[in-house]
Amino acid sequence: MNLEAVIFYLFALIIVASGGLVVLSKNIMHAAFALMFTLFGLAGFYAMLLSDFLAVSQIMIYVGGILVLIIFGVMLTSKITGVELKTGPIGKVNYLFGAAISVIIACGLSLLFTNSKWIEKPVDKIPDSSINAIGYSLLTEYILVFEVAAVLLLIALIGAALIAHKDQIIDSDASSNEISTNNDIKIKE
Amino acid sequence: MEIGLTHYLIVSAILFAMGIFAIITRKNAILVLMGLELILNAANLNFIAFARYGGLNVNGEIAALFVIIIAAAESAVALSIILNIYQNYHHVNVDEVETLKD
Amino acid sequence: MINYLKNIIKGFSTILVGMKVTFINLFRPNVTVQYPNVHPLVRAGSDKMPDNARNKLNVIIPKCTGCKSCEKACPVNCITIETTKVASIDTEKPLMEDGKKRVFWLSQFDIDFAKCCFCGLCTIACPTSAIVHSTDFEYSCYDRNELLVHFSPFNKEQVAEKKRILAEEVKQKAEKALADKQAAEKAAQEQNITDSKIKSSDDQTSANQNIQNNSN
Amino acid sequence: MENHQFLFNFISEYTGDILAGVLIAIIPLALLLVYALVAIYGELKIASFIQLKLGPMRTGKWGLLQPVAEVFKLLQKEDITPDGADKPLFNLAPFIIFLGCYAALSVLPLSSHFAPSGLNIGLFFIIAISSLAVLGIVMGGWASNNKYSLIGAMRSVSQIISYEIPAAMCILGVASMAHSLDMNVISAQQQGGFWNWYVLGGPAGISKIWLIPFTVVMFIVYFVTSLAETNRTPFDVPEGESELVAGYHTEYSGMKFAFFYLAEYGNMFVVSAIMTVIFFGGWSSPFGDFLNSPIWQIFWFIAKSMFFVGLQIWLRWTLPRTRVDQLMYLCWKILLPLSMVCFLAMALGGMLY
Repeated sequence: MNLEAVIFYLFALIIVASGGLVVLSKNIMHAAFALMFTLFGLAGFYAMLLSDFLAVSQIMIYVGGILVLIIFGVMLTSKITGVELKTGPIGKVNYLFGAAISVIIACGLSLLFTNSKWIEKPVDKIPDSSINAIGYSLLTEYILVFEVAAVLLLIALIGAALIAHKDQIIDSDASSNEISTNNDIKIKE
Repeated sequence: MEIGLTHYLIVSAILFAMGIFAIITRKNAILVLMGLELILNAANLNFIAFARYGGLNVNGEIAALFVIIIAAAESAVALSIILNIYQNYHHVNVDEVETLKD
Repeated sequence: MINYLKNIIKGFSTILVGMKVTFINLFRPNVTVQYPNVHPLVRAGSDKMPDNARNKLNVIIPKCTGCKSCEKACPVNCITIETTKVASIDTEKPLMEDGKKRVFWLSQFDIDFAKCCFCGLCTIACPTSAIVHSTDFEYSCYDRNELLVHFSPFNKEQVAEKKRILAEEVKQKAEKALADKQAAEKAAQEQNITDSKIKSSDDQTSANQNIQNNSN
Repeated sequence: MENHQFLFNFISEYTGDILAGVLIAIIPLALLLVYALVAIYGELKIASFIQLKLGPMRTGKWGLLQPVAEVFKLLQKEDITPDGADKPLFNLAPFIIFLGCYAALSVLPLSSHFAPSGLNIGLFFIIAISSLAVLGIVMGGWASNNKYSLIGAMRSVSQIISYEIPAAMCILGVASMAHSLDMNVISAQQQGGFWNWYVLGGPAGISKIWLIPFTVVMFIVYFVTSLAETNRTPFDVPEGESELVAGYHTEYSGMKFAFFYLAEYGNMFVVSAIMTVIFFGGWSSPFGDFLNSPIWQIFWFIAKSMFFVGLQIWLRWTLPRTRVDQLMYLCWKILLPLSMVCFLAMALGGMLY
């Protein structure tokens, strides 16, 4: 039992406990904030696996970006104050079904992982930082993927703005009629 | 006991199973999205564990980086869809959303 | 585009102007007066106070006769007066301001400004205008007891001394009166002997006595 | 029994490591606490001097004990959790915010020989970890069960996320010139007098003179951004007391409020320290080798950072509060294009030199 093991089990405990909270919590807000601890635990794992750049990216993108987005989503889709934020599972049968499937998957994957003979090549020399290597290969070997990812992000940005836009750009007749009648009523009032 | 590849892989398996569980059982679309994030993170953990122990080196890390990028794009689009659903149905329960168009 | 850049430069330069103003203010002497500790040299408007302003009361002791009219007039009983008679054997021969002989020492003249309601009734009641409103309107202090102001010019020892002198005089007077009385009795006895001799002067003496009584 | 044995073995084996870790962790905390006392006092005094007042004078000589008195006041206040609040989140939020500030402090190189954690991607780490404050703010604002808190939190989050982009641009510009994200390395590059500071184009001799306008503009952009990221005036819209009582920490009292307070001042120090490192030479002396020993470097670092904290305080008492739409206009239409232009120039400089 060395220091690394202790830290590993600490992070594993954080990940599993908070992940369980995400999955089982009835309050969506609690689930969202539990997800934060899961992501932090994973960042800790990445740092232990000597990829510090990924660890910090995890914190930056997941915690600072996606999680905030999710929390805003929660706030926008539930009327925030005065309304129950609780949500239940779909049904008891479904609950049992899901539990069974996930237990089977967990056990199966674990068995698979423990029984496989992985080619294990521990890194002999601990690199100073993985950031130089990542930057180099991103702009040489993976330049196409890099550009595609950039375009993907742009498309996602535009698409998200378009989908969530309140006034639909392509109006059907019915909806436009509805809007106009609403306006009329407002004016009359 | 020395911490090796298998330990990380088992944690990732547990995370993956939890994500599946959330996707199957939860009613709220945002919680389903959170389950999806868990699954993506499990995959990421695998990539990085292999990068460290399996000789995947930088390639593993770059794959993980792209997974993170795609997760960001995916969650943005998914949330905008969820917002749209909310505007039409005034709830985001995935089992009650039955029609694609009014 | 040019407007946009102009706008940015204007915004930035105006911020710099504002910062200059505050920076100069940073080194200007401050105007705060730490009030209860340091009194401002010119109290705001203390010399321009209206004549009938009701501020802190002031007692002009040389004018006060010790008649206690103000104590009686005060609706909230904030004035406490105690007087001691001036003994005739006292070496100090105090005079009032107008030159009359003082009858009473003011051994205690306290006004409790915590109670005072500034109605001004005491100033009306005072026959000699000894109690007046001053132009001082500051009362702040750290202890409520500081609001109890003693106007009497004597401290406790002096009051005790004056009382002792008075008591001495009273004693002397009493002795003198006793002696007078004894002398009068003696004289009366002597007179009784001669009473029968002078019967005709009786009416006259009684008339004299009457006059004396009246004059007393 | 076995557990005790294990714990004993573990602790005896790693006593040195654990002790060293704790000691090194305590240094930034002590720095933060002492700094907070100084900054609170400085804020009170500068505020009142600018308004031609005296400021605190009664507690101790010239009111020097005022911040200590405030700490004790906050410590003994009742710790209220409002009815209907989400208790776990409400209690957790101040600590999350404080954690973000404290973790950012851990990578600041105080001197060439001492940084609590010499991370080689320090700048990136600071940008990332400061997003923790966003979550803490949402958590606190939402859990308070108060509409003002919630609106304040939403405003604050939208503001911080928006301003993170120009801030990241500024940091990237300097990183592309320094070819490094290690704060210690960036500081070391700027040694040898103030002429080598990145605000004056970096260590590239006389030929870099065309770069100076861009770097100066970049510095100004970063300074404005840092004001917005720490919710300081003129960008303290989330706390605008005329509209929102006190924003996201309306419902907090006592020790938890003290944590918010501490985190606000700590964040001021962190952004000032980043400014010091990326534009003003970090721990390096402004006069070449003069007074450039490791102990003096700590002095230079803290002096430069405190100068920017003072500048923030000075600006706070100069400008009125902006409107929300002005805030967003400034970020997206002015700071972002400016920072992008400057970033291009600085990237070119990084390629040339």
